[in-house]
Amino acid sequence: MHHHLILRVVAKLLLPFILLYALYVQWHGDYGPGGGFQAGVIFAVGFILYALVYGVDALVRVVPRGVLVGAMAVGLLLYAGTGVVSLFLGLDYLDYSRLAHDPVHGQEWGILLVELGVGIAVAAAMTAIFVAFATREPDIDDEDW
Amino acid sequence: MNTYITKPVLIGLAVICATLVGADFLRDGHGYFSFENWPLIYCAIGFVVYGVLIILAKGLRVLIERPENYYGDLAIDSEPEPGMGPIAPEKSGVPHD
Amino acid sequence: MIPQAIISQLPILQVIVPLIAAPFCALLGGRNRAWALAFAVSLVTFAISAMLFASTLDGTVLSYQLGGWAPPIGIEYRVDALNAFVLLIVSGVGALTMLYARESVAYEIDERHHGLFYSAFVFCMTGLLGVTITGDAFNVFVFLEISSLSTYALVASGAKRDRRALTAAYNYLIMGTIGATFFVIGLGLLYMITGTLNMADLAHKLVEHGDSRTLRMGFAFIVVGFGLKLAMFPLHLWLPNAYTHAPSAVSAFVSATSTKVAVYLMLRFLFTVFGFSIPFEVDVLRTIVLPLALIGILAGSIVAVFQEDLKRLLAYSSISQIGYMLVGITLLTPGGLMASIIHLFNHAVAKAALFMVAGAYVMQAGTSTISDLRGVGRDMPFTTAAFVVGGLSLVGVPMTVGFISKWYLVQAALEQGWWPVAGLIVLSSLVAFAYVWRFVEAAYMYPTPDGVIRREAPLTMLIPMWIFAGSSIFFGLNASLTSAAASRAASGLIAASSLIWQ
Amino acid sequence: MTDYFMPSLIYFAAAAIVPFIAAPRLRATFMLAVPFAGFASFATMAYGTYAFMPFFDFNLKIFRLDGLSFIFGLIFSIAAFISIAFAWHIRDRLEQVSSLVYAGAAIGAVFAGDLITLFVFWEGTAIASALLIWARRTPGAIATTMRYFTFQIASGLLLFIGIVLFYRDTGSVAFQHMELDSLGTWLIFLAFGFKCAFPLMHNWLQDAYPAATPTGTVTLSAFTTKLAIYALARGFAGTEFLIYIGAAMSLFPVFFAAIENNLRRVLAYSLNNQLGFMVVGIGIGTPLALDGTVAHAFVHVIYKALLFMSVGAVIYRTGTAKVSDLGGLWKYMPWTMAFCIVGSLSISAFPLFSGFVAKSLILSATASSGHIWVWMALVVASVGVLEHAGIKIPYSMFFGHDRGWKVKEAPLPMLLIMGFAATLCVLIGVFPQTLYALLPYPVEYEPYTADHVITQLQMLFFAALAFALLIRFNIYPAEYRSINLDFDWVYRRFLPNVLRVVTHYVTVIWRVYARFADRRIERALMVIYRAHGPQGALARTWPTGSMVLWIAILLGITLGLAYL
Repeated sequence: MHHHLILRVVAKLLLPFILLYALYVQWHGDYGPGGGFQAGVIFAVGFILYALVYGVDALVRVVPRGVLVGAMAVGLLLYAGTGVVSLFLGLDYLDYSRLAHDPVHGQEWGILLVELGVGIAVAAAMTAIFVAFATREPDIDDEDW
Repeated sequence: MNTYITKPVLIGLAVICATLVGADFLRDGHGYFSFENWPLIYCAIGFVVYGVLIILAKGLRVLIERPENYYGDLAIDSEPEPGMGPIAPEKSGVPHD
Repeated sequence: MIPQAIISQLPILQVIVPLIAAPFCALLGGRNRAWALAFAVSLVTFAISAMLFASTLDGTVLSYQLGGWAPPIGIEYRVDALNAFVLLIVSGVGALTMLYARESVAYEIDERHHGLFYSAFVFCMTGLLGVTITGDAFNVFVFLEISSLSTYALVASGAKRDRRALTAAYNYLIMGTIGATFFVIGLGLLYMITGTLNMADLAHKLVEHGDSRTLRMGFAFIVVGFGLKLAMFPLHLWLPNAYTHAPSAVSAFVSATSTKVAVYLMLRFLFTVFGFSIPFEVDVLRTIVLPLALIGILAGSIVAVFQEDLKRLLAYSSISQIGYMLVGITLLTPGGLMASIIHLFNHAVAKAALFMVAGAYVMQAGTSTISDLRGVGRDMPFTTAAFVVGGLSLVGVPMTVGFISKWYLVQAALEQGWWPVAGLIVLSSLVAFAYVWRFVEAAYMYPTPDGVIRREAPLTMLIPMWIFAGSSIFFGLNASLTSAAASRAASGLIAASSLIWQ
Repeated sequence: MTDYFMPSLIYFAAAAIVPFIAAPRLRATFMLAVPFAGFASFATMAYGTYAFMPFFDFNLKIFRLDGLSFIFGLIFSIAAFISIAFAWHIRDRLEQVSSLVYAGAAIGAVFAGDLITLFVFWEGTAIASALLIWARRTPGAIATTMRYFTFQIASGLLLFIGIVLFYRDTGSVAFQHMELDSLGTWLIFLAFGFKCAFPLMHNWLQDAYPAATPTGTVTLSAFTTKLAIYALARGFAGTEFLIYIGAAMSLFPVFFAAIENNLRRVLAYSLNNQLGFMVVGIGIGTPLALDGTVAHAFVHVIYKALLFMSVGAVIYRTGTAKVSDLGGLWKYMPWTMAFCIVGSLSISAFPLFSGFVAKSLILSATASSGHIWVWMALVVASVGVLEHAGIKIPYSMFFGHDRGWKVKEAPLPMLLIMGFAATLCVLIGVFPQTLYALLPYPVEYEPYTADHVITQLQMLFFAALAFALLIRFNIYPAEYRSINLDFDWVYRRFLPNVLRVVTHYVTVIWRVYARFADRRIERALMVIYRAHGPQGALARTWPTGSMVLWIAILLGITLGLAYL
């Protein structure tokens, strides 16, 4: 655990900035380039960097698999659910006009929520894919393929 | 050797046939074809056709007769005859010899 | 009884009900909870599609605009007689397979993966329903990917029983992705010409645009892309392994729906979007698709005859059956189209029953190898009887649905004067009889091997199996409902295309 | 469908219920009630077409009741009753269910008002009757089932193609009178011919009837062939060609029957011969001839069932139906003998028995239409009937050589139903006008003229005299275990052998050729040969790369087409 001291320190220093950048991309998606997909990937990159330096086990301690699966599901629900809310408000699916006092604001809120959902789902999915590959036990011999 | 076509049976048949020959005169001749009205034509048909038929069949037998297992031992002819399906019959028969 | 507000939302509910339910399945985890939710959702989905079907049978076209954006810009869901019919097939098969899945999945999948499995299953259903219902060409791609990705996962989950499921899923992934990519490339080319992605709008603008090299390229890419997705003859190579090694419930569901949905897409794009406004489109169908379909019909059947594994046999038979549908399309006549559409339904019903039977064998006998299933007809009489019914339908014996579709197809081929095609169809029925008979012979004519104990499948598997088997007889006897729907759908397609009918 | 309940549905419903009735007696009783219910369902209906069902673009006429279909419905109901009653002791559910389905399908076919309905029931009889043979479950019976089934399915297939072509030619699928003027009608004709056992298509009959269980044979004998007779009478009445087919059919089986060792096969040949009479009647096609055909079918079903039942009872007691094993049973089975003789007298057309009043209709129709040679053939065939069915059957079982059997009389239920059939035979013979009243066309015919009775008796008794003399002088064919070749030799022996020889020589030639030919050609051919096998190229799991290659090739071809 004492190798690569510089790497470990630098990685720890970088992590908050990566996550912060991800959040920037996330929330500025409707003004500048970016949005949920990109933000999610950047967010996941932070976790992956952590795992690369500190080992997958450490990552799994931080975000257990159950949490990842849950986050994926919640993200998707947030995305789809926002549309459903507008159904209950008497509009068509994905029509967010009534989420706030006036339609323009409503649309904005809707998009923000949807993007948040996408961000969470993508971040969780990316991390989950990485974890799945990195922790896979080599349970198949070469001959079996 | 044949126990059933005995002399009395033959004589009985002959008597019936003779009666029918006699009855030939009662016919009123209403056939569709002229030869139907020839005397005793039906007697002749019965007798001759029967004989010829049997002789031809015997001839045919020379050509086409084969042993029972000709089509193999799993063909229907070489199998024992059925009882009554899968339910065993009340076997009361005695095989010959 | 049902508020008008909900009725008007039916098209979107058809897709979002399973879409919302899928993540909940993953969250619920444990076996029965996830299954119960999935089953409940599939029933609701079925009810929705039944309502849609009922309200479009008279020729009404329902249109739903997502987010309140008008069609050429926004996404439009458009339900007409054709896709309502396909929706009904997908959701019906989905609901029954879900019932079937409970025991079968409990046997074939690890308990801890059940949540994810059902989640993927419901996602797959979402994707297929979405592909079918949408009227937006790019939305088709999105849902196509949703259904394909979840299918890859579902196929791979067969790895507990057979490791080869992983390679099968991988191959399927590569091929499926190429197919979808081809579709997107084709779509991109069309977008270049027209600047729109709405199908109705595309159709309109393509006619205005007339012939061009870009259009031809787009057409070629889209046809080959769908050819992959629906397992057209030389592009079918992913199918046998995927169907063989997938878990049984997945085999049943996917075989009955996913290629059917691809056929539907093919129909939709050929007739509604392209509409045969240029002769090249007809040429491609007649000179490339038709011969391949014919080869596929025969080769698929012949290969099936030699298979050792029941699921594999069924998979190859699917390839041949898909050939029938393609032949029906290439006839380009109302009769041929109708034959294709009705076969879509008929084959889904019969194949679902057959794969369910194979799954029941996998569960109760531990194998789907034909030689290991000798004498199974006595041990599992109801299951095997369902196989016989489904098999007869594949052969096309009268009083089964298979007969109905073959009848229409042969009639349509004769109408065009395509005698050899009609002859080939009849001939392939004989080959189909050979492969069905192979299994029936093994199941009934041989004694059970010593020491093998097999019990009849549980009721939750028998019921869906027999619903399919029963409906393949019912609709074989009384084809008025299916043929009415199919002919309505066919005439809708023809009205949309610009072919001039003799 | 709403206004009418089809009789065949009653049979099918009963067939669905029967397997679930556990108590054997109850099951048998239930089955016995089915023919009555079936008959009652149409007995009082007015003639007409009922039970329409939309199917594709056709409006199917499932149920058509007219003079012709009514009497065939009646015959089949009686036959169903007789065969079910004779199978009273049977406990095999497969046999019971298939006999019900068989009877139901046959009745359904008779009432079919259009060709599609006919086809469906036609196939129904094929499947159910094959199961009936299969129910014996010996390897030989199963092999026979396969051959039988092939014939029946071939008939169905021909019918199907025929219907398709016919529909294309005429735009109608109504089952009416047809002319042999197109490929479609010819195929339909051939399909009927298969089931009717036309010469060279007849061997399934002789193959199958000795193979079923004794009770199964009684059922088999009634329906399939008579259904074909009905179909021919409905579709091809007055087709000249049929007259000659019928004459040949009535003539050739008598030679085979005379030397056949298996009594059930003798009866099968006899059935063939009787069908010949009916086919002649259809070919002549005058009202009198058609009436004769129908009447003959009617009485034939009863006396042929009676003969099969008596043979069945003998098998039941002795376990064999071979002439070479039987004889002298009259002491032990007197009632069976009596009923058998009634059947024999009926089939040989003795006055006062049912055959006399029916066959003479056909004969006089033939004579009055001027077909002298056909008429003579039928007369010769009549003598043949007397030979094999009138004399050989009862004589060889109950008299002949005494083989030392000591058996019990047949069980009471069997005797009762045989007695019933025998009574019918006599009643019809004595009161022919009752039968004539049922016929589809009004008939003015009196069988009992002095001329007719005398000539018939002369012919029969002189033939009997000839028989007695032949026995006496040991010219009558001796009985021993053997079989006789028939046309089935062609497909059971000759063609397989030819195939074997051809395969052999092809292999030899191929080997020789391969030695000289380029090896690459050989390899290429092997590739084609193997392509479809389990390890064949088309069945293998392909590496992803080559799959992608295919995609590229296909796309390339498609795009190439774009530049043409």
